[in-house]
Amino acid sequence: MSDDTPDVVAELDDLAVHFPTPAGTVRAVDGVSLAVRRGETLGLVGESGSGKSTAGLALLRLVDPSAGRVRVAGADVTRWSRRRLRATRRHVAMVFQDPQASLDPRRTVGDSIAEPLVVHRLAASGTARRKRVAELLDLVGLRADTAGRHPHELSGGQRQRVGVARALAGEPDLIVLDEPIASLDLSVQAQIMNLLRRLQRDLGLTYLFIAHDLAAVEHMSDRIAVMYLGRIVETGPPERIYRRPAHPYTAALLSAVPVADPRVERQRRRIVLTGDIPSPVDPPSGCRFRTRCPQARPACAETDPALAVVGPGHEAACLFPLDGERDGGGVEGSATDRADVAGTA
Amino acid sequence: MARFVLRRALQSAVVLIGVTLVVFLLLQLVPGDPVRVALGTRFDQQTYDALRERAGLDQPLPVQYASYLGHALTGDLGVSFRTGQPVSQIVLERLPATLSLAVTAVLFALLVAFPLGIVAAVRSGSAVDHAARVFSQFGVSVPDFWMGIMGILLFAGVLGWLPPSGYVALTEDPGRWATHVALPAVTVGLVTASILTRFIRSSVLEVLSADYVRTAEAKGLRNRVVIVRHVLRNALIPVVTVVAVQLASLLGGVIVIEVLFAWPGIGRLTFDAVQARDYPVLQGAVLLVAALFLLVNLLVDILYARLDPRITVK
Amino acid sequence: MSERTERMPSQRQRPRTDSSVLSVDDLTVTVGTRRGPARAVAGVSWQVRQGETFALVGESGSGKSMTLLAATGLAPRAATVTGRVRLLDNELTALPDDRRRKLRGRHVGFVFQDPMTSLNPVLPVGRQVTEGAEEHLGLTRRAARDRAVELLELVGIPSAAQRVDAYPHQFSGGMRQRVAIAMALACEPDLLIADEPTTALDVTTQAQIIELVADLQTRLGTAVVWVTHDLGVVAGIADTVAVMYGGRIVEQGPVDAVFDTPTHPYTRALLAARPDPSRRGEDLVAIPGAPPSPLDLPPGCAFWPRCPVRADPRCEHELPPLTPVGDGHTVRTFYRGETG
Amino acid sequence: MSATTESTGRRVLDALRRDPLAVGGTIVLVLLVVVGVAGPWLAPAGVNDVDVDQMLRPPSGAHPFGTDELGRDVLSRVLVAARVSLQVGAVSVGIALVAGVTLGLFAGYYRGWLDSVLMRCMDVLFAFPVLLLAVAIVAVLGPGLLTAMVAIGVVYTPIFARITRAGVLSVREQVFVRAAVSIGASDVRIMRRHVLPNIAAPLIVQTSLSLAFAILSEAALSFLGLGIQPPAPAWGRMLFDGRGFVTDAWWLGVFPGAAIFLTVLAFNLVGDALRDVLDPRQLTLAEARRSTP
Amino acid sequence: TGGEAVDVGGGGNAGGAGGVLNAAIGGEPDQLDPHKTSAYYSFQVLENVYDTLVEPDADLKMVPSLATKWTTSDDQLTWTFTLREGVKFSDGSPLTSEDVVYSFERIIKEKLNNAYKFATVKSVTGPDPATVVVTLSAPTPNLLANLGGFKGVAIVEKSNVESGKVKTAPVGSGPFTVAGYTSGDSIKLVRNDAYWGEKPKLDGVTFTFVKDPTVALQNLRSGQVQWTDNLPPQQVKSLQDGDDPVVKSAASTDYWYVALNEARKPFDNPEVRRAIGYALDREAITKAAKFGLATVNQTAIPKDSAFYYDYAPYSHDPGKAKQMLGQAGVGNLTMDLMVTSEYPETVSAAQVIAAQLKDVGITVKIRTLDFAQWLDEQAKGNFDGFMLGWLGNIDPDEFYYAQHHSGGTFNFHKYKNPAVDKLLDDARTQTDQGARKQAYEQAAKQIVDDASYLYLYNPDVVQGWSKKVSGYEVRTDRAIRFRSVALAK
Ligand SMILES: Nc1ncnc2c1ncn2[C@@H]1O[C@H](COP(=O)(O)OP(=O)(O)OP(=O)(O)O)[C@@H](O)[C@H]1O
Ligand SMILES: Nc1ncnc2c1ncn2[C@@H]1O[C@H](COP(=O)(O)OP(=O)(O)OP(=O)(O)O)[C@@H](O)[C@H]1O
Ligand SMILES: [Mg+2]
Ligand SMILES: [Mg+2]
Ligand code: NI
Repeated sequence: MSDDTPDVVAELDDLAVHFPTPAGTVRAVDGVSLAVRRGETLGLVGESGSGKSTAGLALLRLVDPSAGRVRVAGADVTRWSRRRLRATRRHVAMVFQDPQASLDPRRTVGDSIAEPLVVHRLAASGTARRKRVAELLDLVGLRADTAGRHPHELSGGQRQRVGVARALAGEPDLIVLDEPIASLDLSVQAQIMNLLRRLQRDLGLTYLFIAHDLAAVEHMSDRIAVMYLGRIVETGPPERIYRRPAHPYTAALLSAVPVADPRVERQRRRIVLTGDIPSPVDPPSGCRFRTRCPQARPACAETDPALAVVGPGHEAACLFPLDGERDGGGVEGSATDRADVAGTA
Repeated sequence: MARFVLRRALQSAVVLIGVTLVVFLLLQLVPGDPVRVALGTRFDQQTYDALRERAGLDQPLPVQYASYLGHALTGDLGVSFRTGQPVSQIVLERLPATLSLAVTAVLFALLVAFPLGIVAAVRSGSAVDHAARVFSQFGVSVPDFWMGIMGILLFAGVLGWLPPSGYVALTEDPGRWATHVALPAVTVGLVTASILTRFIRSSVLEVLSADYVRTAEAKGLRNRVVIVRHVLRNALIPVVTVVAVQLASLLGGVIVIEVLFAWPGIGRLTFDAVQARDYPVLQGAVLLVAALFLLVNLLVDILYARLDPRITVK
Repeated sequence: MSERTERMPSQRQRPRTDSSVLSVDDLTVTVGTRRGPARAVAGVSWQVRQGETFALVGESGSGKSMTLLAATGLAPRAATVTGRVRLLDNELTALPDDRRRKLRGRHVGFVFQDPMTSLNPVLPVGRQVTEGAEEHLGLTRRAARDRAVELLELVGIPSAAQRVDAYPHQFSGGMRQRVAIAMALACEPDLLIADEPTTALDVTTQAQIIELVADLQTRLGTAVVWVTHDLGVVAGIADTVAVMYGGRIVEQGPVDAVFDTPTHPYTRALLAARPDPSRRGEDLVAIPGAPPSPLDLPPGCAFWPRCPVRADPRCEHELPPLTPVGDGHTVRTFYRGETG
Repeated sequence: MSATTESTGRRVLDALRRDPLAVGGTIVLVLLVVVGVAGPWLAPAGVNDVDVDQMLRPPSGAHPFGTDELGRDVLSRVLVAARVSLQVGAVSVGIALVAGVTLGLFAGYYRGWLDSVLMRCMDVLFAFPVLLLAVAIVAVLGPGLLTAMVAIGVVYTPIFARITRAGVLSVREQVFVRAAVSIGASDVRIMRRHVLPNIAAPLIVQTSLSLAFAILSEAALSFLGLGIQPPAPAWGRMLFDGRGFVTDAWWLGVFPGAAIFLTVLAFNLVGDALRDVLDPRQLTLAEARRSTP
Repeated sequence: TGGEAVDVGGGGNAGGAGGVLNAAIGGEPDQLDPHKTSAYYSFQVLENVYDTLVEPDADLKMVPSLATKWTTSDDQLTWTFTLREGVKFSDGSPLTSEDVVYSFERIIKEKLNNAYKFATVKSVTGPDPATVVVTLSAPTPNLLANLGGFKGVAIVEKSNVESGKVKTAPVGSGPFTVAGYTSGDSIKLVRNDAYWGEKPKLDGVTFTFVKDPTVALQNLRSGQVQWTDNLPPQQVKSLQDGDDPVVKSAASTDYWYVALNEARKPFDNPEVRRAIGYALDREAITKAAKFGLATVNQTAIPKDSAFYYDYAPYSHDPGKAKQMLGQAGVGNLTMDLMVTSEYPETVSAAQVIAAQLKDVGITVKIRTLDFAQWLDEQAKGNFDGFMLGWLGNIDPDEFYYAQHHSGGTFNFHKYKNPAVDKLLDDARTQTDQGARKQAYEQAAKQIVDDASYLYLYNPDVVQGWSKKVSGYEVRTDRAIRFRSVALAK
C-alpha cells in the first residue's frame, strides 16, 4: 500500500526488524508497510510485544532494518550511516512511554529541551536558546522557571510535557508518540491527550500514536493500524475499525476492553481469547493469529493472508474477514462464539 | 545445561590462555637476564646454560610462548632456578597447606557471617544490625597482617594458648594442625567474614523487600518458613558466588598471612620465589592460583545455574 | 468451563448470609519516611460480604494497596496502623501476630499486581501454590502436590500435572497470574484480595483473568476485594465500589449508583476523563494538576486543589464527612450539586 | 511517586551528615589530608634522625609514640608516612580510574569485538588475586614506590573497567540515551553528556573504596618489604621493620597499624555512605572479590 | 677437642632413644647439594649430614675427619690422605677414595662455588680405596682449610648426585641423614646408624624454618623447639642473664664492611675514602645493626684469631672528615649506598651511616635491593658504595684475597694496589706460619690505610637452647653440630 504521494511524511515499506538473541531470532517486525501522511494521526495498537515500538523506532532508524525500506520526507534512509542520519533526525522526533526514564536524571529540564537546539545548531546564542526553551515550555503549558529543575522534581504529567517540548524543539515534521500516556494516571492522561491534539492543531504536526489503550487511540487517531506479532493485521479509519472490525483479532481486542458502564459490561459478551500471544521467535505458519482465533479454519494454517481491502480505506489481513456491525461493546455476527476461559490446549 | 557448561568452560579456557600469556610475559619483563639474576652467587656457566635452554630463553618470543604453553598444558612448568626441582611438583607440594588454611578460614567466616548477616538483615536497624555493620567495617578496614601480629602478641605471647606460627599437616596430627591453623585462619577468616556479612546482609535485605516475600507472608506462613524457604533460598544464591570467590582468592591471596605465620602454602612460596628471583616458581605459583581461581569460578557458575532455575534457559 | 470444575472439592457449605467477611473501620496508616511521616491511608471504612465483589479504585498512590495490606497485617514495618479490622468473626487488630497470621493465611487469598515478581523464582510453582495449605490445612507434601495439580487445572493451566514442577520463569505473564490465583485459592479462602491483578497484563489477558475470577467466584462464593484504577474493570465485576483519593474514600456505594449518579467531583471527573467515542474530536475533560503527596495533604478535601467544581468553600479547609446520598451510597463532600 | 525537591549534591551532603560514621570518616580524612600536606612540619622530629642511644624507647613526653629500633621518633614517621600512603592511594587509583574508565567506556559503548577483547583482557587480570598480581608485578619490576603504584594501579584497573562497562551497558539501554540518539546527538556527546555523568555515582563510590584498598595493598606490599624502601617512612614498612621487636616494643606494631586501619576505615566509611546515597544497589565488585590482601 | 665434647647428662641412653631435637633456623635451604648451595641455611642442615676430609675443631684447627692422617711431600706439592676405614654412606654403600676424587673433581670441573679453593690443585687421585693424593701447582699452606673448612667441600656420593636427588635427598656419611622435607616448613633428619663416629644420641633433628626471631624465641620458650640461632637481638643481653633458655654467644669470624667504588669519582681518591672512614661511628652502627652483639673492628680478622692484627686508625671524627673532604675538593657529595633486604642489618646500618655522613655533608641515597638484584648490580659495578659481610672465614687468605687482590673474584669495588697484590700472592704459598702472619699484617695495614674496605665489626654468633639440651657448643665458624648433643626428657 505504499504510495509515493507527496503527502507522505515517513514510510515503512515491507519492513522487517529481526533481533538475534540467544533463544533465536526475534522477528519483532516482520513485513510491515506503513505510511504516515502529513497532518494526520496514525494510531498503532496491538498487544505487548506485537512490535509497535520497534516499528516506531524504525521510522527514526533507531533500529536497523533487516529487510525492506524506510523513507523519510521522500528520502530512502534505509542504508544511511549513523553520521548521515544525525542531520535528518530533526525531522522525526519521538516521545517515549516513560517520561521519567526518557529524561536524563542528571540534567536540567532546560538542558534536555535545548539538546536538539544544540545538536542541530538551531539557536544562534545561549540567550536565543534560553528564549526558545522558554517558548517551548510555554507551548506545552509549563512555567518558564521549570527549565532550571531536574526531572525528579516534576510530576509524571509535567515530565511528559517536557518530553513533548523536547520533541518539538527541532520543529519536526513527524512525532512518533510511543505510548505517551500509558504510564500516567487517568486524570493526567486526558491532559496530555488534550495537549497533543492542541499542538497538532496549532502547529500542523503529524503523529504516529502508539498505544495499547484502544479508547485513547480511537480518540486521537485519524487512521488506525492494528498490529499482531510483527504484522499489521488491519488498518482503517476509526469509525470502521471500531464499528465493523474485519479481523477477528481486532474484534477480540475491542471486546476485551471493559467499558465504564456497569449495565453494558454486565450484559455484553466478550470474546475471550485462549492462550497467549505466540513467541515472535517462532511465529505460527500461515495466519499468525490462527492459534488463538475463534474462527480459525484449516486453510488459515496454509496461507499467510496479505492486507486486502474490505471497505473504504479499510484493509484487513484475514482469509475470512468478519462482516458485521459491532455495537455498544457487545459483539455480533460470527465472532460471538464465546471462547472457553480455560481453553483446551 | 550441557551447552551452558560447555560455553562457560570454553570461556574459562580462553581466559586461562590469556593468563598463561600474562604469566609468560612476566618473565620477559624482568629487566636484564632473569637467569643470571636468579643465579646470583650460585652462578656457574653450566647451570646457567642448562636453565636458559630449559627456559627456552634463546628462542624467539612466540616460539618460547608456544613451547611454554605446550609444556604448561602437559603439566610441565619448568624447573626452579633455585633448586632445580620441577615447578609443578614444588607448587603442588604447597597446595595442601594453603587449601587447609583457606578452607578453614572460609568455614570460620561462614560460621560468623551467616548468622550475623541474616540476623542483621532480618532485624535491620537493631543492635545486632549495628554490631554487624561495625564488625564488617572493622573487618574490611583492618590490615590482616596487623591483626595477625596483634593476634600473635595476644594469643601466643601474652596468653600463650596458641603457637605463634608454623605448620603441621592435617594428615600428620590433626590436633596440632588445629592449634596451628587457628590463628591464621581466624585472622584471614575475620576479613572474609566481614565481607560476607555485608554481602549476606544486603542480599537478604534486598530479597526481604521482594514481592514474592510479601506473597509468602500473605499466605500466612510462619516467619521462619518465610525466611528460610523464600528469603534465604533466594538471598543465598548470589552469596554462593561470593563465598566461592573468597575461597578462590584465599587459595592464592593470603601471601601476607602465610608469610607472617610461616605457613608453607602457595602464598609463602610466591613470596619466597620473589625474594629468590625464582621466576619459574613464581610463574608456576601464579599460574596455578589463577587456574584454581578460574576453576572455582567455573564450578560455582555451574552450581549457581543448578541452584537458580532461571539460569538454565539462557 | 468444562467438567474439570466438578472435581473442585467444595466440601464446605458456605451459608450465604449477609455477614461481612472483612470489615475495615476507620483505618489509618502512617508511613515513616526519610522526609517525614506520610499519611498513606486516613480513616477508611468499608466491608465486603460473602460472595460479593468490592472494588477499590483510585489513582496511583491513593492508598489502595496500603489499605489492604494494613487490614491484613502485611503493612511494611515503617507503617503505623490504627483502626479496627474484623475478619469473619475475629477482631484482627486485637489478635496477636501469630493468630492473625493463621487467620489471614487460612481465610484470605491474595493476588498481587505484578505476576513477574510476586512468585518466588526458585521454588517450583506447585510448591508455592500449596505451601499455604500445607501450613493451614495440614496437607502432606504428597496431598499438597495433588492439590496443586488440581488447582492449576482449575485456573486453566494446560497440562497442569507436568507443569506443577516448573518454575515461574517458564510461564508467561498471564499464566503466572493464573498460578497466583491458584495460590490464593489453595485454602479455599472466604476472601480473595486482588491488588491490580491485571494492570500489568494485556487487555486480552486481562479479559481472561477477569472471566476466571468471576467464574470462580460464582462457583465458590468467595468474597472478592479487587483493586484497580480502571473504571471499566470496576463496572464489569464489582457489586460495591469505593473511590479513593489522597488516602481517603471520597465516594462509596453500589456500583450502579456510583456510576449512574457520581456525586463527588473527583468521581465525576474520573468518569468524564475517559475518551468517549461519541465525542471524538472534542477535548477530553481533563483534571488539572497532579495528585497530592501523602507527605503534604491539604487540610480539607484532598481534591480541592484540582477540583473543577469548587462549589462549597468549606471543602478547602474542613474535612467533609462521609454523607449518604442514596441507598448505601456515601460521599465525602459538602457539594451537593446536580447529580446524574 | 512524589517529586523530591533536593538536588543530588544536597542529598549526598545531607545523608553524610546524618550518618555519624560517615561524619567520623570525613573528619579523619580531612585530618589525614592535613597531615599528608603538612606532615614534615607537624612532625616533632626528623624522620631519619637516628639516635642509637634512644633505641626502642616506650612512648614518653619526648616521643609520644616511642622510638623505633634506630631510635627514630615513631610519631614523626607515622605522620610523614601519611603522605606516602595518600600518594600511593591517589596515584594508583588514578591510574586505575583513568585506564579502567577509558577501557570500560569504549567496551561498553561500542560493544562487539572490541568489547570482547578488552573484557577478556580484564577477565585475565581479574583471574589473579589482587595482592598476588601486585607482588608478581613488583617482583618483575623491582620493589619501590613507583612500581608499587603501577602494580596497584594495574591490579585495580579491571574493577573500574567492569563497573564502567556495566554502567555504560545499562545506561545506553536507558530510554534517555535513545532519546538523545533520536535527537541526532553524536556518540561523543552522548558519552560525555549522558553516559559518563550517569555512571559517575558508582565510580565515585568505587574510587573511595578503592582508595581504601589501594592503601591497604600498599601497606601489604611494604609489609612484605616490596613497597616503599627505607629510609622513607611508610606504615607497612614500619610494621615490617618493627616485626622483630613488637613483643618488646608494642608501640612499633600498634601505631603504624592503627594509622593504616584508621585511614582505610575512613575511606571505607565515606565510600559506604556515598554508596548508600548515590547507588544503594551497588555491590562493588571489590566486595565480590577479596578486597584486602 | 670440641667435636668430641661428650655430655654425661643424657648418657643413660647412649646410642639411641635420645628423642628428636627441634631446631629453629631463620630460613629455608635453597637446595641441599653441598657443592652448589651457598646458603647458610643449607649448611646448617648439611653440617650434620656430610663429612669432609678434615674438619675444623673448636679453635678452627683442622683435625681428622674422613681422613685419619695425611702427609705432605717435601716440596709441599703433594698431599697424601689416608681415609678412615669402614666409612659408609647413609645408604649403606662404602665411602672410598673414588668418592673423594669424584667430589673434588666435580667442584673443579663444574667450576662450582668453591672451585676457587682448589685454585692450586693440579690433580686429585685415588691410588687405592683408602688413599687420596692431591697434587698442587704451588705450595698451599691453607690446603686443609680449603679441603675441610666447611661442608661446601663435602664428600658426596656419585649416584646420589647423578640421580639429581642430591638437591632434596642428599646422601652423606655424616651423623644424620635427611628423612623428610616439607618445603616451606621443615627438614627432618634421622640418625644415621651407619655413622662411623660415636653414635649420635639423638634419634633425629628437625630443622624448622622460622623467619621471625620473636617467634623462634617463643617457640623455644614454649618447648616447641629446643634450639635456635634466630633470637631477637635486642633481647639477647637479657636472655643471657637467664638460665632457660641457655643463650650463648661467641665472636664469629664474619666481618661486615662498607666498600666504595674506586672506579668512580671521587671514591677513587683514597683521601675521600679515608675521610669517610673518619666520619663513621662504628659503635653506633654496631648498636643499630646488631644491638651491640658484635665487636667493633677496623680490620677484617677478629680478636680471637691467631691472625688478629690490632690496628684502628679511624677515630670517629666528623670534623676531621669534613676537613679532609674539603681538602680533596669534594663538596655536596651524593652517594648511592647499596644494601640488601636479604641482610636486614645492612639496611639498618645504612640508615645510621646515612645519618653520620650527613653530618659531614654527604647525602646518602640508600638503595635497598633484594639479594639477587644486589649481586647483579654489584657485578656490574653500579654503585657508589655498598655494605655487606663476608662470612665463614677461617684462613686469612679467605679474609683478603678475593676481595682485595686486583684479580680477586670479589673485588667489585676495583681496588688495586700492587703492593697488596704481591703480599697476598706471597702469603698464599708461604708455608712458614710466622712469615705468613707478617705478610697478612702488612697487607691488612695497607688495605685499611687505603680504605679499600671500611671495616665495621665482627658479629657474635648467638645461639640459644633449652636447658634440656646438653652437649652443644657455639662455634665461631657458625657450624652447627648436633652429633654429640643429647636431649633430656
Ligand atoms: N533489542 C531487542 N532485542 C531483542 N528483542 C527485542 C528487542 N527489542 C524488542 N524486542 C522484541 O521484539 C518484540 C517486539 O517488541 P516491541 O517493543 O516492538 O513491542 P511493543 O509492541 O512495543 O510492545 P509493548 O506494548 O510491550 O511496548 C518483543 O517480543 C520484544 O521482546
Ligand atoms: N513502604 C512504603 N514506604 C513509604 N511510603 C509508602 C510505602 N508504601 C506505600 N507508601 C506510600 O503510601 C501511599 C499509598 O500507597 P499505595 O501503594 O497504597 O498506593 P496505591 O493506591 O496502591 O497505588 P498504585 O496504584 O500505584 O499501586 C503512597 O503515597 C506511597 O508513596
Ligand atoms: Mg512498546
Ligand atoms: Mg498499589
Ligand atoms: Ni492501562
